[in-house]
Amino acid sequence: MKRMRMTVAALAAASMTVATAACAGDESDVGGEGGGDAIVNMQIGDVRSLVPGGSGESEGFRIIKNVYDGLVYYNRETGEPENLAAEEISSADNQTWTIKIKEGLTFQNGEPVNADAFIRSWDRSAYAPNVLPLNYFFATIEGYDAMNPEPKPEDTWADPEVPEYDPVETTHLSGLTAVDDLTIEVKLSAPFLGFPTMLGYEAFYPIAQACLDDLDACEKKPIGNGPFMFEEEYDIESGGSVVRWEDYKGSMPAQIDGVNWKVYLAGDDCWADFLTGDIDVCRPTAADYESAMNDEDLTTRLIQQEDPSILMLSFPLYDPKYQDVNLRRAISMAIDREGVLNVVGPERFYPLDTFVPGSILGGGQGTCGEYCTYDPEGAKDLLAQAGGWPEGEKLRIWVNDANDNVDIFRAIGDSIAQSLGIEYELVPMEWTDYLPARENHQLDGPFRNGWSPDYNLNENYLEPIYGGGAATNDMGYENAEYDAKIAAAGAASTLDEAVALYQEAEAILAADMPSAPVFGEKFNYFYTDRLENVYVHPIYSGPGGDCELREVTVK
Amino acid sequence: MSELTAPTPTAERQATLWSDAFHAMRKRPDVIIATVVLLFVFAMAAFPGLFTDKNPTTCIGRDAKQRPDTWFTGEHPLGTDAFGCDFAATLVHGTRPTITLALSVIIASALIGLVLGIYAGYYGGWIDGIISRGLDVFIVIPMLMGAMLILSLFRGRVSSDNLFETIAAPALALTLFGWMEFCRYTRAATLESKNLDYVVAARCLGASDRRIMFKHILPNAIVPVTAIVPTTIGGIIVTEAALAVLGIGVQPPATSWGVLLSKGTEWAGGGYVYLFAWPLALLILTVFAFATFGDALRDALDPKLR
Amino acid sequence: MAETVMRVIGDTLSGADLNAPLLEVDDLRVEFQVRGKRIPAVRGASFTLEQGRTLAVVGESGSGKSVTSQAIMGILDTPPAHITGGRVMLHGVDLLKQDEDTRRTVRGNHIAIVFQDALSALNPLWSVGFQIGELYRVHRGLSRADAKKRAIEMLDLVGIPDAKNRVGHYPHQFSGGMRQRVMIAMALALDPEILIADEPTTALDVTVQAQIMRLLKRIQAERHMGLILITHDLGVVADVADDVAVMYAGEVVERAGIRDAFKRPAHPYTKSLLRAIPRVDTVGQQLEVIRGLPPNPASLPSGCPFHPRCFAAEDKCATEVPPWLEPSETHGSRCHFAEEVYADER
Amino acid sequence: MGRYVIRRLLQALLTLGIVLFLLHYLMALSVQIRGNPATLFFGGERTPDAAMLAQVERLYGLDNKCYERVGDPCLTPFVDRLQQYVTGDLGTTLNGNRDVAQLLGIYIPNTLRLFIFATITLVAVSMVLGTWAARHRGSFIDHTVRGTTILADSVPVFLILLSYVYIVAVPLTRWARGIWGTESFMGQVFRPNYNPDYPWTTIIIPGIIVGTVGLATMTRLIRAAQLENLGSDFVRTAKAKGLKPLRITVVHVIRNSMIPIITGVGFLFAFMLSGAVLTEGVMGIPGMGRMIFEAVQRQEANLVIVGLSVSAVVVVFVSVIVDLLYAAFDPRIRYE
Repeated sequence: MKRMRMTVAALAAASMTVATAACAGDESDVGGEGGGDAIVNMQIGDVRSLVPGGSGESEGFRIIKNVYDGLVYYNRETGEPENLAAEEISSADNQTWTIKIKEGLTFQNGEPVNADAFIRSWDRSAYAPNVLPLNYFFATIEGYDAMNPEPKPEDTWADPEVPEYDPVETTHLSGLTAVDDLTIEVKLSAPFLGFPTMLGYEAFYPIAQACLDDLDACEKKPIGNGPFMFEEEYDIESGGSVVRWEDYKGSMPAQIDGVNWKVYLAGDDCWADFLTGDIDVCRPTAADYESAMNDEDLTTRLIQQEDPSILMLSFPLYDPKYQDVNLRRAISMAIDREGVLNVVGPERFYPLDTFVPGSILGGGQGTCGEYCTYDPEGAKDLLAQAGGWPEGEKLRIWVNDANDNVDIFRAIGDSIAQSLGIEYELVPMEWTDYLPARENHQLDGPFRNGWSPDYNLNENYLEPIYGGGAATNDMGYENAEYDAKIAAAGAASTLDEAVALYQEAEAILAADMPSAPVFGEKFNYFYTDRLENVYVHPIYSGPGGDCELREVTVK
Repeated sequence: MSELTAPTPTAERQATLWSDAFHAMRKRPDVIIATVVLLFVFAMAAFPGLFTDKNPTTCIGRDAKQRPDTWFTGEHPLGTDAFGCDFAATLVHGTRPTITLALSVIIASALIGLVLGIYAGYYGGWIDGIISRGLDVFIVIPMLMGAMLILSLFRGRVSSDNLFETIAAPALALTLFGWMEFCRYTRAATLESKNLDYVVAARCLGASDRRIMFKHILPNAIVPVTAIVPTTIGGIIVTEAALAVLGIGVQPPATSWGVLLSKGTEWAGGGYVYLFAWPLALLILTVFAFATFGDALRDALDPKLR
Repeated sequence: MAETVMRVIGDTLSGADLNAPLLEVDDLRVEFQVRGKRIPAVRGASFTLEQGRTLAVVGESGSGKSVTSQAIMGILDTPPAHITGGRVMLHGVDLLKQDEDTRRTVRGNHIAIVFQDALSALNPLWSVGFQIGELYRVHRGLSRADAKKRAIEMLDLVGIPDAKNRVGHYPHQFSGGMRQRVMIAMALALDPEILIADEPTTALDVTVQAQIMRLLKRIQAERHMGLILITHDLGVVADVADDVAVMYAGEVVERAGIRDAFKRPAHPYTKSLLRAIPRVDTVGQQLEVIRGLPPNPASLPSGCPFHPRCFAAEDKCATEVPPWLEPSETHGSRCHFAEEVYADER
Repeated sequence: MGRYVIRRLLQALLTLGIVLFLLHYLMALSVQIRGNPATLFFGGERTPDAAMLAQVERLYGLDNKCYERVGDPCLTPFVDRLQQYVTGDLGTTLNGNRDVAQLLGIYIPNTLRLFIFATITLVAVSMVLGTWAARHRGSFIDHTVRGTTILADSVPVFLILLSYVYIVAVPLTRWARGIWGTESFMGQVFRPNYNPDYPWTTIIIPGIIVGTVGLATMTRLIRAAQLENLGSDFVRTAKAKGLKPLRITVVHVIRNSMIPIITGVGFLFAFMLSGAVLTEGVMGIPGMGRMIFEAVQRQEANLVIVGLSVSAVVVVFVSVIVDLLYAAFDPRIRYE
């Protein structure tokens, strides 16, 4: 089962500009008097699509989640899915789920939000020829394989007339049935108790029929069912603005009159515009952060929260040199995490000593223990036990050169080389070469690895990364006992029981140390003094600066 | 009878031109200061050991970005850089790649420019046509964009401490887009001096084309080319810094002034102005010295202004 | 001719006295500031010019002829040039004392100049008509069309064929002789009283030279103009000038009527110059040459500056500065032995 | 005259043809060396399965075998690309499948605006400095002008920009807004970033800063020309004609130093295009320079080839205009 990491954190590909944006349209005055134009100015990056199922990257989702209402919404504090458009979601055997939709909900163009609206959207994403990024989210639902046939044998691709796929007739997932106008019954191919937690994500949002009829127009001016509505078109190059939808009947209405998004292209940052008051929420770069911290007024308007994304130094277990666990532990202990933080900016990360971060349900067990503390002497002993480092050979650290990854891993490399007294060499690669090389096990040294949550459950950090044969298991880690524990947890009857079992699996993992947790990310957003009730959602927030647009108010 | 060596009035006329230029230059105070600065920088590039005994690659994260309590003395005379390496050491060791890059680019582009310029100017006809079109093609693509194109082919370069590998790619890119200026000046000088009497005389006395080109025309063509060499070197150093900021020039952790500057700009805003100020001062001082030297050289060599 | 002169003179030069000589240059001194040192270029030049007469100023290059003419016109750049003494009297009014505006009105209206190389002296980017018309537009405030009409008239006056069509042409489209005529047309546009011709024909070949000199004489006669002809070519001086002033090392060493100067020169330098002119009847003989080179103005020899090259030099020439002696009332010379040279005894 | 222009245009076409081929060859090399850009189409955060990849490759004409062999100039794709461009379809981008012609419509005006301000600043400032320095040749002013212009050229333009953005822009904007309010011209002109709603105002300062690129060359050209003219015989004649100094300067001196200005602008134009890349990067202006830079990184072949060809056409166009201006200004120059 393929999983995809939501690109919330900085591991986005070079092609995906994780940028920040400022507002477009007329900015309200710095003072921001209340009344008619309580407009919030936000930054935004490169949006790929505004129709549910077509985006799959953080910037597009930030707009979609405010213009649409999904079945559930993840509570800001607990992260639990709470019903939004859904009345009730229930299942007896974790395999067949019934979803009831609330009465009287409509789209902004008047169409009803009913079972068909959701089924139409899910069918569109699951249909292979549409080539949509979130297509595989529906792999768990019966009938998915019929809509996504295996490609024809490789050799037939050479001649251009013969298509790579057989034409796909079935356009509807067999597992989906509309029991009545407001109820959907979903049959999964295998029991999965985490299914309701997935329903809050973009893939499962409804689409209006008018939108499907004219997709291009819908891309520019989406027809949603959320509290904000597009009046003019959204321009991918410079941004766009939305206004409050007056007759929104959902349970999470907007408190402000509208939002302006301004696009910041790759590498730009919104900090300068934040200081002049043209942007209301912005995340400073490392240097700007330090100067911002000495400004008392600014520090009163700082939101600092742990971001569930994590950064790891993974080891190529398929490489003979890295079989001995002591070598891996020695390298982990040789990393002076505080020292590296001092280099890359102390406020951006926090040293991580566990495989599942604390902000995730069931995480924060500190399973890495003493092997994640800086102890040069201990590291040298472990290295000796593991047979020492071959003379003259350099420790090659592989890293993709997006954002400032090279700087971070250079600092890590310095720290390891200093502590163990060995030489190291950075191998920067472009994302489109790095990803395949990593997945095809072609790396001959520790490499950068990161993960962001798809949903709020510690399983999401264990099975996809370390599960036997999992697509994103790039370390080549195989442990039957570990896989068995994961499977048992999957079949547990209650959530708490499952969480406990997953924690036992994490303990097994820690003993093998296939990768060394290095940092958990922290985000620091500053907001202008005209805003109040500024909250940041722990799981879904744009890296450049974001806040819950449904809760924020203007003084 | 071996061909008579045509009288070469150019030789001693040439000598006087250079000696006059040298005399004129020596007397100017700004040229003296510029020369001192250049010697200082070349010394730093050639013998970094003289200036600092620390190794720029020993970097301790814990004491990163520490300003020295007293400048120019103590364990880290200029403090530590963003990675905790000794800033003075990185600054000194960063000089060699930059200067070697600049010199190798200037020599390569001057040679290409001279040879092509002379051939184009001397032979004319279709050879001149081809070379001129070549000139147009390279002039029409702006230097930085052309360099980007070439350098994007070398992405994912393994950063290494061997000097040649760090500067090979940027040097190639800058040379490919740097020779045109030299070629244009040489071609103009060749066209001008081709029909001068002494050259015609040499041809009448049966001197071979190659001999005429490199014995008679070259000394004339050298004059305008030398006049623009110093300012062009300054330009190359500035472009190297631009490439580094765009992240396509010298790849860190190898250091060069450009890399130091691009790292410095990141931290300048955060109050660590010294990380940005020192490499900037060094760069401006050197480029300024080259420009002043170049200006004086141009005035000295330009017969009209003498 | 006269009343226009009075009217124009009256409003530009108050106190102009018609009876005073047209132009009287008295002990004019000009020095050049070069890298800190003051070098004398003109060390007391004195001569007068009457209306309708031609004064030739003769001397080797570097003798200060051109600097004198430019000092009179007031177009020397200060720095580096500095007028340190003497008077330039136009109708009894010292031009050196006038303010720049008056000097500027005098230029063009009263005194005009023609330079040697017309190609570089005319702005290559403007048509001939424009450059001549400019005078009318600036000094007389004429409209563009009238200025063009007057320019065409001037071009006809100086003998340029098909003036109507050629007025729009550019300097490089004219031959050497024609360009010189354009220069003359420009100089005479505002009907000046004095025309200074600074080596007008040196750049031309002999036949064209004769045409230009004949043109100058004809116009001078018609307009009863004072003409100062600056040249180093004694042949041209002989058949054109009324009086002659010989300059050497920045000062006038001899002044006389043309015939008197040629027959009985009163200064050894003038005599050597005359002997150096090759004549048909001296075929086959060794040409006479003045030994040595003109002195470097920065380090002039003591006493009489010509003494190192003078065939009649005595000891005192090297020590005493010769006084200004006048063998006859129209003939003066700055030489200790002026009378002997005048009487051809030396 | 007409024949000369035709000859120049033919030469220009030939040059552009070579440029187009060179760009195509470089992009082909880039695909051969750096591997297939088609993965960009999928947003690149996971490797798409081989079949989908093959489909996208055919869509972008990348499936030709020549892309496997390094150094193969891929002539057939080049011909296809030319045919495509000739029919006016400039192709689409890999990332986001956006139409290149539409993107150019956004990017070109921004860069043009930048250039207008840059050229005005360059010519104005260098004209004043050049004339002033020439007027006081050899004096203290002459040396300071020379020194400052060389200094201006020694400082890389992006450092001036960065210091402007980090140090000057923010307090200046706040001060200006305090007095004139946010929406006013003053409130916008000092903004540290480009704002699409004020395309002209927020591009003035970057334009002026780009204008300082090549200031030393331009000032030296003008100073040399002015010196030559001031000392020339026709200026002496002009003085002798009793013209006012101002008229002499304007009519005779400046008119004659127009030639080096034109040469300077023609020469510096391609130079300024390079400056634009960094300026647009730092100031966040979505212009040609920045677009081409990102396209090169992302191997967007269509964007790079069309972008650089457009800038090539502009540079060629400028050089032909420069030659024609020569003839217009100087009657001695005649082209047959």
